Amino acid sequence: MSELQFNSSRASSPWTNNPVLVQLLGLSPVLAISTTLVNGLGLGISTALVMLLSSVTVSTLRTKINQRWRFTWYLLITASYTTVLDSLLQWFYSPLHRELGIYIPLICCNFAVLIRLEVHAINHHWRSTLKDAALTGSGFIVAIVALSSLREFIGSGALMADWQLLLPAYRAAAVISENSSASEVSDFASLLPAAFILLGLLIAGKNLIDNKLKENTAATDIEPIQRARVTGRL
Amino acid sequence: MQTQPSAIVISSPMQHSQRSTGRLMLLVIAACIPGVATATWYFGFGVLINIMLAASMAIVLEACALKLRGRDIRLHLSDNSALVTAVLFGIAMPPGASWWLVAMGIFFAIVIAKHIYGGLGQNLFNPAMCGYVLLLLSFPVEMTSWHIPNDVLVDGSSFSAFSLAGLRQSLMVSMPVFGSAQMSSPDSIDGLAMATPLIEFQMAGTSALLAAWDAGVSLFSRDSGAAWELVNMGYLCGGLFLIYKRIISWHIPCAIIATVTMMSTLFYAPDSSAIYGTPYLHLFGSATMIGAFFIATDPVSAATTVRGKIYYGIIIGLAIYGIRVWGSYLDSIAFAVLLGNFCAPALDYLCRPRIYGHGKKSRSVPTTEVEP
Amino acid sequence: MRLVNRLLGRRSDRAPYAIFGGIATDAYKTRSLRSRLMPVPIPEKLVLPLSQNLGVDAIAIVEAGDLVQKFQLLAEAGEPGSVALHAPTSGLVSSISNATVADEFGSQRLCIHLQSDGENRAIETVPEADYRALDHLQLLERIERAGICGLGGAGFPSAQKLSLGMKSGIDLLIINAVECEPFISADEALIRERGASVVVGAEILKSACLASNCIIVLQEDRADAIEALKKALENSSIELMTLAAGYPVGGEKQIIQAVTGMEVPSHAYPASIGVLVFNAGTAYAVYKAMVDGEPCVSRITTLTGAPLQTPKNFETLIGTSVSFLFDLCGIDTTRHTGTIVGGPLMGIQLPTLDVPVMKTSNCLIAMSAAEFPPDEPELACIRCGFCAEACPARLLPQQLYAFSRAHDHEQNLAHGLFDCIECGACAYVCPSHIPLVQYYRSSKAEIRAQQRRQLQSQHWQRQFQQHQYRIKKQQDEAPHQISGDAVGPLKDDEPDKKNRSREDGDKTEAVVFSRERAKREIAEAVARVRARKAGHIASSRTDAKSDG
Amino acid sequence: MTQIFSIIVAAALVNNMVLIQSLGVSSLFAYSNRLRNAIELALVSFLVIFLASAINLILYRGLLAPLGLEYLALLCFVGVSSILTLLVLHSLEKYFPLSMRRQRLAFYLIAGNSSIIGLSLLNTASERSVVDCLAYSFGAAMGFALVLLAFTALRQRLDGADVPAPFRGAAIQLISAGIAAMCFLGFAGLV
Repeated sequence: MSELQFNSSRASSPWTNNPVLVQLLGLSPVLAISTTLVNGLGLGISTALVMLLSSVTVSTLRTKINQRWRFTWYLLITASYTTVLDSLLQWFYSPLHRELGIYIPLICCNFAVLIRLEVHAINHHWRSTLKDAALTGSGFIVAIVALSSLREFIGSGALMADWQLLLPAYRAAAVISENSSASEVSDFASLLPAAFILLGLLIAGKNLIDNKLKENTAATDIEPIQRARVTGRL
Repeated sequence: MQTQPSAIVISSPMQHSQRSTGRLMLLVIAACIPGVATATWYFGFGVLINIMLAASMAIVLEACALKLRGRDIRLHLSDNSALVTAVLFGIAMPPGASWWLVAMGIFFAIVIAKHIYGGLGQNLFNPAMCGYVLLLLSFPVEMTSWHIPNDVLVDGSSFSAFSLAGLRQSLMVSMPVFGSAQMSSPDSIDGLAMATPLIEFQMAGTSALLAAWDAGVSLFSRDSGAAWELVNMGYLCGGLFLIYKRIISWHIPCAIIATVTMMSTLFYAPDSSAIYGTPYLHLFGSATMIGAFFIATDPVSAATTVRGKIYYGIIIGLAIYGIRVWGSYLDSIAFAVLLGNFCAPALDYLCRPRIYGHGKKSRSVPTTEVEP
Repeated sequence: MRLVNRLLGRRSDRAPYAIFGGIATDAYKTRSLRSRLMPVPIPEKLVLPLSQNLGVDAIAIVEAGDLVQKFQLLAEAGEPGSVALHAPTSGLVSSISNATVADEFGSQRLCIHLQSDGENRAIETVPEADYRALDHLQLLERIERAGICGLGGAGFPSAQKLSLGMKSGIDLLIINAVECEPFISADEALIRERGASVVVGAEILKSACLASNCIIVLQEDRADAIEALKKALENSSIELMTLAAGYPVGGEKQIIQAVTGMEVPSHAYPASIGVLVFNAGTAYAVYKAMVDGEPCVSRITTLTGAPLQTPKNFETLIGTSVSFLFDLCGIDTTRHTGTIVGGPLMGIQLPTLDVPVMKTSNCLIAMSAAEFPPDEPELACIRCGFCAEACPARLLPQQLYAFSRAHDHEQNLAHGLFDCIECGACAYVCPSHIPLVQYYRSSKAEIRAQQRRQLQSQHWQRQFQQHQYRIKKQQDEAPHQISGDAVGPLKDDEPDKKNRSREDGDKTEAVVFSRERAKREIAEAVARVRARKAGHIASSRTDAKSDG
Repeated sequence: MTQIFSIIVAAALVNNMVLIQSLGVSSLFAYSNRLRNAIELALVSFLVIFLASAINLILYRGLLAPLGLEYLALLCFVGVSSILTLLVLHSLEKYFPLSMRRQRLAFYLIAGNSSIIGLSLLNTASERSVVDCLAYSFGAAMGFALVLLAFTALRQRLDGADVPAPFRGAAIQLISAGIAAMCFLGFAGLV
């Protein structure tokens, strides 16, 4: 399955070919950072930005990139953008940067980005690449927003708490509230296992919707994503 | 794709042994009786109420899940596996846990940890322990407060735990629907009432409890050391019964007990802290026995090859001791068993026995040449 | 004591080795052993399948309308795997046509239909004056002529088995009288009453395969037979060994393990480790062939089961119908729910009673609802591992089951599916009543079909390649002929191969059909197809190789 | 010695790369679910993670930090990891027949493994001595490899399970990973 996904150069789309929900790529930051919606948004937007920039770069440089070393090139390109982004965030959004911590530099080896470079950017014109990266990036944002709002809601019963973090640092400092920690309903949702499980349930929900949609549109019997090999009665 | 073999031809063997899964499960439940009875004697009706609550919810949830999955409800309920899950879960829960805690745990156990995997036989993790660990992580406070009716004063008057009033009290604690218990929560936790003596040892140090420990066992004194000791004896008896009946194999419990014994002997330090206590304390002072005989041996999620079982037991034993002594969680069995479950498929794969006719040195050289 | 011996490196010869797994079953044997071995009255009609082991047909040498006498050769062995067939009684060959045979599908096979004339006239038999005077090749030839095959159940032609052993040399001949399956008592009855003949048969077999040792093996709870055999063995070099009761100690591989401690390598014959195993019934047939000069026309068959009023062992003529035998025992049809040929664990259930007894039919069981309750519904596998404990091949049936359900044949092969001997011990102990053996059989069939498809596709690919080659050759030759150029025959192979590397680099597309490119394209297509079709098998191979 | 041991245990179990810190999670799901292949991946990943984070550590402490070039750290780290992956693969290839050698995905999963960069970054940020950091890297790499193996076997078993349709594939694997992460949480405070 995985290799197939990897090789699939299916058109990217936030729903049918979502990098996180369908291809299971770039899970590390998604799982770790999705504790609150604000964090999720922050990371999602940063990742999408890096994806856009590096896709365009790779696609413009595609004739010059050595085939053999292309993966190293991808890594270097994403790492450069990530470094720049990291510094910018540190300057302008330092509270958010502190929240996201190590996961900002880790964008450089996010597979959602790298695989898109490999599958699409390396052999397409930059215009098409731009569209592709935008779609994939939005898919990434959709996934991380969905998961983080779910987790935040279950965990603290609130949404968009600490929204000030999304403001530039000097302004955020002005509005930072005292009682930023909402009452905790359950610790569990903020833990990593909950992230795994909730993401699993999200994907299951998506599959359910997909199946329903497919039933409605056509009676054709194509398996979604996964080869389903067992249809036993037990 | 048809997975059932063609049913037209009745295939050999035509004879079967008279064992059935449903009966095996019932025997497992029966083997729990001595332990549960002792626990009830010491900790009051809360234990039984937990089990009853869990069992009824488990059956309802199991039926719903089967219905949703379009299976034959009666046939699959008859394997009694949901009951076993419920009993183990109920035993693990602190007496006096609120009904919604039980419901939540059982929901996770039956629906998420079992039916989402495809029902009995397919789940990778022990359902009861999944539910329990979920609760432990989500509600650490509630999960470590035990309600013991014996010595509790309600409105200034004390009463016997086994009187009707005691029962009523226990019910009210579990299900506030029946009326609110007039106890504030600190009252419901007394000195004896923590989950395991080891927890106390870890927290309170040695002084008071070791004294109680040395005082010996009495069925009627109802002190916590003796209580846990006898409860564990009960589960040990049940476990030996299961081994005698060949329902579980000896490998897993023996490996666990041996590992725990070895570790506690190795790290035994009489003077430092009670947590480095004697092997006896580690075996009988906590939930080791029920873990070794009833929870880790859940066949579905345990390793199935002989060597795999032994490694599985060793991993669990190490984890039990490690988490109990050095970890910050109070309950080690559940985590250890889940860890064992996590390793089990790999162990099964790596510890395949040598197949007949496959060379004594090389382990299972699979052949690909098949005569047509 | 045995332990001490082992520790000291000594082994008393009579101490068997342990086998893997196994199960304990109720024996149900005494009821059919109460009466003596009985001859069967000659039925009016005999049906003789040309293949007695449901393998390769023998070649009929009589025709419809021929009058035959008892012991007369009816069909001779042809291809390997077939055995000669003789007339069990005198009479008229009414036809040679299809009839239902004793397998679980009720399939039709070519049979000789013999109408008995009731006179039982026999052709003159020539007993060997002294079988000891014959060398082993002569013995082999006579055994082959007598149409003897393994009477234990598999029906492998004995002469072929012996000659297999001849190639590798045999140290040990095992006479298998362990009837580990419940209900069957044919060998025990035979040994109890004709033990001496069995011993003589064993000696003949021993000299026929040039074995240096011979052991007769029995289950230790069969006291009567052991006693009879001890008496018969008094002046013999043949040893006696008793094995603890259990199933399946009587399986070929298991008995070898129990007697010698050695294991038959996977996918090899026992002869490859210098051991041959013959059934006691086979030894008796050999005795009759040598000493009496009678070919194999009858066998001992156990008739048992609760619906039979007088269960017993019969010396049955081959070709007698099952219903005829059941009537002889007095069958209570109201209680009769089905019929098994063979044992209850490895036998097959007959769809109809109107089938003939064959050389391999050692037991016929009339089933009753009390002894064979209807199958309980299959529940989920709880991986209890009872099956793994019972498996004599030390497989992991629970894993094989999961892989079979998932059609994961790569894993099935890696876990030794084809080492399964289908003894049914796993399914017997399964508390969830899963018909495990059935799953394995269908998986094996699937794998074989897959491999056959693969071979076939390879074949067609080759055909296609040749076809392309021919077309190309014609095309190549055509212009030459037209232009009338006096060019010699095209030397296509060598130059093309040399050009290949150049051609690879050369990006200019030649419109001319290049044979080399066609070949390459085909090869690529072939590789793709092969990879797709046999993905499972292929990767399991690599898996297998590197795992070991 | 005891300290080093406890650091290794801490890195492997208590702060497990994958199930506690959520680094390199993609490797769990993206590669083949055959244990045979995963053993190779785990082995190579182990070597690369350990070696790369060790080299990165030395590079950072010895070169970048003294020269005040900390901002180049990320670029260096990714360069080191991809070059090292190639080197390790090539040198292993000499001794073992690796089936994954020719699979791009495996190479990417190793070279682009976020646990390498993550571990390097953690090391640069930590106050530990070089030896302790090395021990930590060793433990972390080991923890990664072990979880990868166990999880692949788990996936292999899930492959045959009769999972309800919507949960098949990714969903059930994630839920399993979640439960596994739950049990790793139990190690909290172990060291």
